[in-house]
Amino acid sequence: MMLADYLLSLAIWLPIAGGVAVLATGGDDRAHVARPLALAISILTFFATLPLYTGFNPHTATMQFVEDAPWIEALAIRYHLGIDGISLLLILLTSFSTVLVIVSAWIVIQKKVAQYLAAFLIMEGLMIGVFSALDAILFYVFWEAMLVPMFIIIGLWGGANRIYAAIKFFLYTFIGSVLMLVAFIYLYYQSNSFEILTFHALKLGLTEQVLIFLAFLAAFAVKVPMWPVHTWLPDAHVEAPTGGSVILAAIMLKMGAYGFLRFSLPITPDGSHELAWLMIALSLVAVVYIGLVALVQEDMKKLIAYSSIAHMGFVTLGFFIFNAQGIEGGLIQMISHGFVSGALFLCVGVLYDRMHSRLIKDYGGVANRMPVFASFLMLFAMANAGLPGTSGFVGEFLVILGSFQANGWYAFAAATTLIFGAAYTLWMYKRVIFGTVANEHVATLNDIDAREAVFLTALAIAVLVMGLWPQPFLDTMHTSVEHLLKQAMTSKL
Amino acid sequence: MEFKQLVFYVFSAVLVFAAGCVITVRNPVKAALFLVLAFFSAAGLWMLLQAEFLAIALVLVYVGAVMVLFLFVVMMLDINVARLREGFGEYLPIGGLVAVLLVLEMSFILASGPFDAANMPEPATAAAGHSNTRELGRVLYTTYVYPFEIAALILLVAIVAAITLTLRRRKDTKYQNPATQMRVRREDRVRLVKMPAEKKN
Amino acid sequence: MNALTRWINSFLLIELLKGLVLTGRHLFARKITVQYPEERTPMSPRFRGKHALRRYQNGEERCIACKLCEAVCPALAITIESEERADGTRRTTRYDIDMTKCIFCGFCEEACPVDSIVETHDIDYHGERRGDLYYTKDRLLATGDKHETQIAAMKAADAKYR
Amino acid sequence: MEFLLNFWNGLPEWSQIGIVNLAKIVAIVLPLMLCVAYLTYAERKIISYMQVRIGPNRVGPRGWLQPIADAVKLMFKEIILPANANKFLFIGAPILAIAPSLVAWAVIPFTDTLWLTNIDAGLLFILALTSMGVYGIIIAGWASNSKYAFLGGLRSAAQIVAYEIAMGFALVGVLMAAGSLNLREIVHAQAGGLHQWYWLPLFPLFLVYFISGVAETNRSPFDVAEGESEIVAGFHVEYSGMPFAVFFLAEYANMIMISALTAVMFLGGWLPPFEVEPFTWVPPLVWFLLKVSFLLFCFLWFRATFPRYRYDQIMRLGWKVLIPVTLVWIVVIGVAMFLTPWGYLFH
Amino acid sequence: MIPLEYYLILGAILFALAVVGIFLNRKNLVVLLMAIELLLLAVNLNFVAFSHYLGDTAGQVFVFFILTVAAAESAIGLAILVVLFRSRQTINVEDLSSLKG
Amino acid sequence: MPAAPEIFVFSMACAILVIDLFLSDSRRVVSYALAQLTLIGAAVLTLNGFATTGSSAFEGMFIADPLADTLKLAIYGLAFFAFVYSRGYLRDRGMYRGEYFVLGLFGVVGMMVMVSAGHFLTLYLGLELLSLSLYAMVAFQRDSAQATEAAMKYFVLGAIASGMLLYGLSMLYGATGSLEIAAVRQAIAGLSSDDIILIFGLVFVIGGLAFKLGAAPFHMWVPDVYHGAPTAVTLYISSAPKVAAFALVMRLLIGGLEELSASWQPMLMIMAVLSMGIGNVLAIAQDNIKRMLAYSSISHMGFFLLGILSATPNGYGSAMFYVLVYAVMSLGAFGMVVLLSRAGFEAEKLEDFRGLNQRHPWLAFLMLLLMFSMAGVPPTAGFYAKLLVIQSIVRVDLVWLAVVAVLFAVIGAYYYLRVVKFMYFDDVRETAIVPDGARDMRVFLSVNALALLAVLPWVGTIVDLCSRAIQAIS
Repeated sequence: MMLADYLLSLAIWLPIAGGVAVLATGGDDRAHVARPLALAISILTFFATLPLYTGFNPHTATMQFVEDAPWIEALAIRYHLGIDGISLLLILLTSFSTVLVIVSAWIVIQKKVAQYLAAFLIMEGLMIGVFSALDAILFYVFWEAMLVPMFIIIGLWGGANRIYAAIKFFLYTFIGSVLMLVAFIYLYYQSNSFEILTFHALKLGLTEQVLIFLAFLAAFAVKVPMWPVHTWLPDAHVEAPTGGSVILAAIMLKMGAYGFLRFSLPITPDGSHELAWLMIALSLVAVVYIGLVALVQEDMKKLIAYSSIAHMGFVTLGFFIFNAQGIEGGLIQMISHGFVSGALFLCVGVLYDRMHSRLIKDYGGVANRMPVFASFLMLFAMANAGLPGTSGFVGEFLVILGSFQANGWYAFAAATTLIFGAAYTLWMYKRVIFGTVANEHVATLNDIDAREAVFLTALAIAVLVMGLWPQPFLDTMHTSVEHLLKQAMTSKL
Repeated sequence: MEFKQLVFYVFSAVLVFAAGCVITVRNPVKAALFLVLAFFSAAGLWMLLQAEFLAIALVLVYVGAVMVLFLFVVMMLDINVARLREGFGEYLPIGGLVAVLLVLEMSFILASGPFDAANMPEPATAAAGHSNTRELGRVLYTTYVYPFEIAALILLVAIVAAITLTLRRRKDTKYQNPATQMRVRREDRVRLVKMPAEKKN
Repeated sequence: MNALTRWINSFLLIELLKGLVLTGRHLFARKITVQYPEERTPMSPRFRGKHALRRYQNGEERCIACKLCEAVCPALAITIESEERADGTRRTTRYDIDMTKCIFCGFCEEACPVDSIVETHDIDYHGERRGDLYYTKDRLLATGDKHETQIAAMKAADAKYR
Repeated sequence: MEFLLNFWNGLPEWSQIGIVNLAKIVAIVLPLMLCVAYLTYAERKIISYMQVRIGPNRVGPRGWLQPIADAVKLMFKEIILPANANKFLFIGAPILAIAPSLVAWAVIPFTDTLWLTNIDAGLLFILALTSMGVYGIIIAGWASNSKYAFLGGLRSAAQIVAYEIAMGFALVGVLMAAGSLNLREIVHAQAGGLHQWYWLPLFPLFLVYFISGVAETNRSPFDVAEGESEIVAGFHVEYSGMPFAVFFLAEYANMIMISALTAVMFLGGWLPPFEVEPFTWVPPLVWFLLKVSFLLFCFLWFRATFPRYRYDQIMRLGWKVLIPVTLVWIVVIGVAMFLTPWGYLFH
Repeated sequence: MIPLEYYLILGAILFALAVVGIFLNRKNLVVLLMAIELLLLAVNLNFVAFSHYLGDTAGQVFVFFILTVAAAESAIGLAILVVLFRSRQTINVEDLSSLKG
Repeated sequence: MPAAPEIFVFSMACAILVIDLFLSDSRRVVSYALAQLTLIGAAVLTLNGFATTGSSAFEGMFIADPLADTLKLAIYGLAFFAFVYSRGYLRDRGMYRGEYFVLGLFGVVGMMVMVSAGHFLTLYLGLELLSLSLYAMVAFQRDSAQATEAAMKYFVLGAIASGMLLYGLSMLYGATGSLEIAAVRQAIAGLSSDDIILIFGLVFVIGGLAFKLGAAPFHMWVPDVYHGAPTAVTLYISSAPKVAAFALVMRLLIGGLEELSASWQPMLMIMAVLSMGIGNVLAIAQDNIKRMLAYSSISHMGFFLLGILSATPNGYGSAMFYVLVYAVMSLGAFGMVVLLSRAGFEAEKLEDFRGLNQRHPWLAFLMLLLMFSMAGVPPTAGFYAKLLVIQSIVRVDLVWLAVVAVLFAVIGAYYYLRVVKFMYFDDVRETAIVPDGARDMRVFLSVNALALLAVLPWVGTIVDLCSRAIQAIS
């Protein structure tokens, strides 16, 4: 019995147990205990996930680090975990982001500290669970359970309109996922199993596939989010505290996309093809229309939120053009977006902590007061716009490449995002950072401190590494993506 | 017409009439009395069905106990009769209609054949020595002993419930306790004091 | 022990039985009923029955309207009015006793200086209308006349105790 | 004669049944009414004797016509309907009061051969009917629209309901001992002489039954329903003339019925006390009547002896003494029946 | 000969009357309780009739128990009624409206 | 010995009734302790004689099978918790009398009888024993106009329901000639399944059952009773009796009338959809948490019926699991209401939960768990319950019903979220009082709520238990 056999469980349950421990430290008078404890746990978890990468065999598409135990035998539900190249990266992203979030919350959050930190730790465990579950119900449990801490995070530490945002967030995602549940149950009756891998191999008729695909779509589209069910996201992002936004943008959105890869494509390949036009159309709408919407945002967070939607449109577009570049590009885009949008939200958080405003017009000339910060933000803005050399470029490029193979018009439409992305990101950057000092509040700004420097640096390194040397990432996922593509292209009829 | 049929029709008519009066009559005391009448006619019908024991038990339990309780409550609660039935008439036609429809529907189903004289003939009158009471008593204490005990339990619950709900000891009222009063002896109440006629210094 | 015996006694209904025995014995006792109209119980000379006004032997009424009886009557049953007669004597013009008020205390009789108002032994009287029990002077005098012998005997019998 | 017979045979069956039964009923009710009348006379006589008086002796020889005189007087008195009384119920109440006490006679066996009906559940029938006596009283009290009558009615209703339970339990004892609900069979089960009558083995039940009977009929010392000193005359305070007379009749008819039942159930009905020569010469009906008379005498004796109970004392006696006593004794009988082969006491 | 149907229809009439009585009666709770007794009477009539025609005592036994339970039930019902009257001074069905939402 | 636990509970209840007479108010805890000991003792007895196969006693009146014993154990547990929760509440309101526990125990006996019933008669008697105890308990706070009104409504509607049920049973008796459930089942198998009299009786039976379950359209009493009754009683009513109601359905509908499933399935379907719809939609409009939970109970009964109407053993097992989970959740939720109430203050408005997280984060967390479990959010037990019933109807190809059910579940989530919102996102209001004391209750409440989460690894075991219990009957 090796610890290595239980790495995934460890990665899931360590933060959850740690979260409970943090919760148990009690009120805000004990915050000085809660913070280091939470940090320690998050770092431990991060280290616990590292062996997943080092021990991962990138040359096989089978699941690795598998754990399998009976759970609810009456329904053949199992405690079945395992990862492939796709989920591995997302897990790493999760454990990495959580550390940053906890660091970012160090002094910003002064109210109900333990609950805040615990919520994120529990979230972390659940998210890792989502990415590693190989049993549909287990997946669903983690998937839905995540709503609870997120709901609390938005509702408790959010902004003025937080309650509306929290409930909207919850109900949107909940509605979507229950339909997915029905689909799972239906699949269960076709296969007498809740194993995702069994689902993959299951023969299904076209109508069934289409219906199941739609049910999945309801869940994943909300989560991604795709136009037109994206409306919860700007609200949630704007109202959520910085850490919440980071996690939402960096990871939760990815879960929807992950769902497409894990469920929609392999389980209902024919349904996916049948409805690919819809998916592509929706993705392009997200890319173009939302890009335009982002242009007119007054609120930095909202702007980043809309940009997230647009970027995720890229991801889904990549998935539904059915070629390796597209999918890999989408995946890279996901990871990259995890870093970039997380970083941007953190930057906004940095400003917000000082100014308590997120409106672009309240800023101006920040570079004068915060030169270091300005350079970090510059890097992230570039990455968001997809400038070569940053992580953003790799993914977008691959997707455009892939879509070009499928249809030139797709590529053309997708490429507009490069323009729009550059436009709104840089315009925002210009208005916030450059120019003369806009008002006396800005004049009193201090540059980032060591703590902020730590997490911004970490992200900056990640963005650059990914942008300059994406090969390790691509290597890790390549076999899995190939396998996935094979599944997606094999008709089940 | 056979004697039994005559009895059946008479009792049925009275039963329906009384039941109708129970729900329409203005005065609750009268309603209770009509209900008593209904029970009596039902008891008569049960006699026809050779359920003597139940017929008498119906009278005993309902007429003798339950309805007395009802009357008691009706009388104790000082109810304004006039107010009780105002606006009653307006619902009466629709209620009557519903009743008629309900009866027609139910009768239609019940009279659809499975229970007509051909399918279910009336069994022969019981032999002379047969006692309905004895028969019931026998099964009650053998086959049905378990339900019998539960029924006893139900009655106990009813007693406990009724007493807890309605018995209230007022704090400011003085109570006499007949038991202690009767235990009193002369020594408790009368004290013979011997004292000298005049005080000596 | 005491409590136990008491308990036993009460359950054996001892006290009730004692009561029953008592009444049972009386069932067979000699009855003491007096068959009233036919039989009468003896009366004390001081018995106070229906009122009467007496006369002297010469037929003159005794009452001199001194109003002592009226004054003493606790029930205010007596009403007297008087005036001087032609012969200068004072006599009552009205002497009423409301028998519905009278309590038969006998004070009037005691108070009378001339033994005029007395209470006879007559108890067999009644009235069928309300007015029948309002005794006027005439009726009182008539009663006195009717029972004079009895009154005299009574007075005589009682005289030695006065 | 012939004509009458033909006429009779010409009648339909159901009317024949009806007429025969009607005749039987009349044959029972008429003498009963007479008995009631003379019971009132007996009551006055006996109580006066116990009070060392003579009692009524003016109407007729030794006062024998007194009940008739009373009856005539009541019949010709005016019937007064109180204002706002519920007329229908006001008049109906006395009838409701007397009906059960008359109907109950249907199942009472006077002798082994003399009875109106012989139903298996006779004991239950009796219980059912006695429990209905309360209706007359409670309705009279309510319909009079008078608070005294109302209070009296409620009082006596509560009292009757309470004592009925003890009564029922006492009858359960009889039922257990006799193994039948049929009154004739109950009497048969007591055959064998004085010591076999149920008053002896079921002595506590006998007492309880009789005491409850006294209470059920609202007789002294349980006559708080009439309680002259507190509530004037109770439920029938507003009654006069014939309706009052009917209440009166009902009370006395009830007394007779309770006595008859006690005689049947505890004193061996028509059986002679010793089943040897001189006693068996006496006709059974006479024995029955003797026993009933004795019990009736007890009713009167009680009235002459005991002062009236206070209301709470009555309720206490019923609930806290009589019912537990019956329960205990039923258990005792049950145990005895279970452990011993009935033996001497019970065959 | 009276066919079983007749008894059943009689039961149905009683049942219907009771149901209508319950819904018609908006004023007096006591009458409502009485209608419930009628309802049970209808049921009992059915059981007794079936029991007789089926030649099976079980139905009668059931009736026996229904009677018992109904007696207990009305005792509790009336107790609640009394308690209710004490606290509200009314037994008008329409006045029972403090619980709404 | 058959029925030993029943006899034990009954005897102890009588004993407590007598002992309580001699206790002064300050020593009332003895009655409470005895009641709890009774439940524990009964549990021991039941475990001791746990039936592994079905057998009957008392001429088929009493059935001992795994279903009965399992449900009995659940009933003991629920009643135990209900008693723990109610003690402080009763004491604060002058209702701390032995009769409460005695009636509670009698109710338990009633449920046990129902659960073990093998004959319409015992079923009915058990039902009435339970109902009568409940009527009395609702009216227990006798000087409260609300409580007595609730009791009256409960009583009247309950009595009508019994009447309907009985009318239906009489028809079944007429059609089959028997009252014993097993015999009825056989007789029905011999008749044609569209026998008009059977269907006629069935309609009434279903109506009566729906009343007792509190399923729409016969749900009218539920909100009023839950709202009006003292909370201590509400929590009792809403927990163990639901388990008993499940047994009622199992014994009557499944045990006796399963052959008619083609007829009752559509009826239950309508009831289920209506219940979920009415329950969830009307719950949104409530500002009283007791009322809200009442409507939620209606909707939960709708979900519960989903399991039944699938007419498969799998569905029955799911329904059993659902009802057990529901009982635990409802117990906890009302327990929270009780815990937050003080003498003279009922924490029954949603407003009263405002800012609970600031005042008492732990309690808020427990309530959060309970609410999310009721909403069916994983990983709480409520989710598995919903999952099971939904899978059971999908299995019989009623996917549309499953979709309807999950949509209503989402609507339902809204009002549960509202509670969480009040607790976590809103500020404390001054009137709200920080709870103190009642340590035992807090511990038990924590156990209760955490069980919904801690059950996670053993869900499979419990589901197995349920399906094994069901096997005996079908």
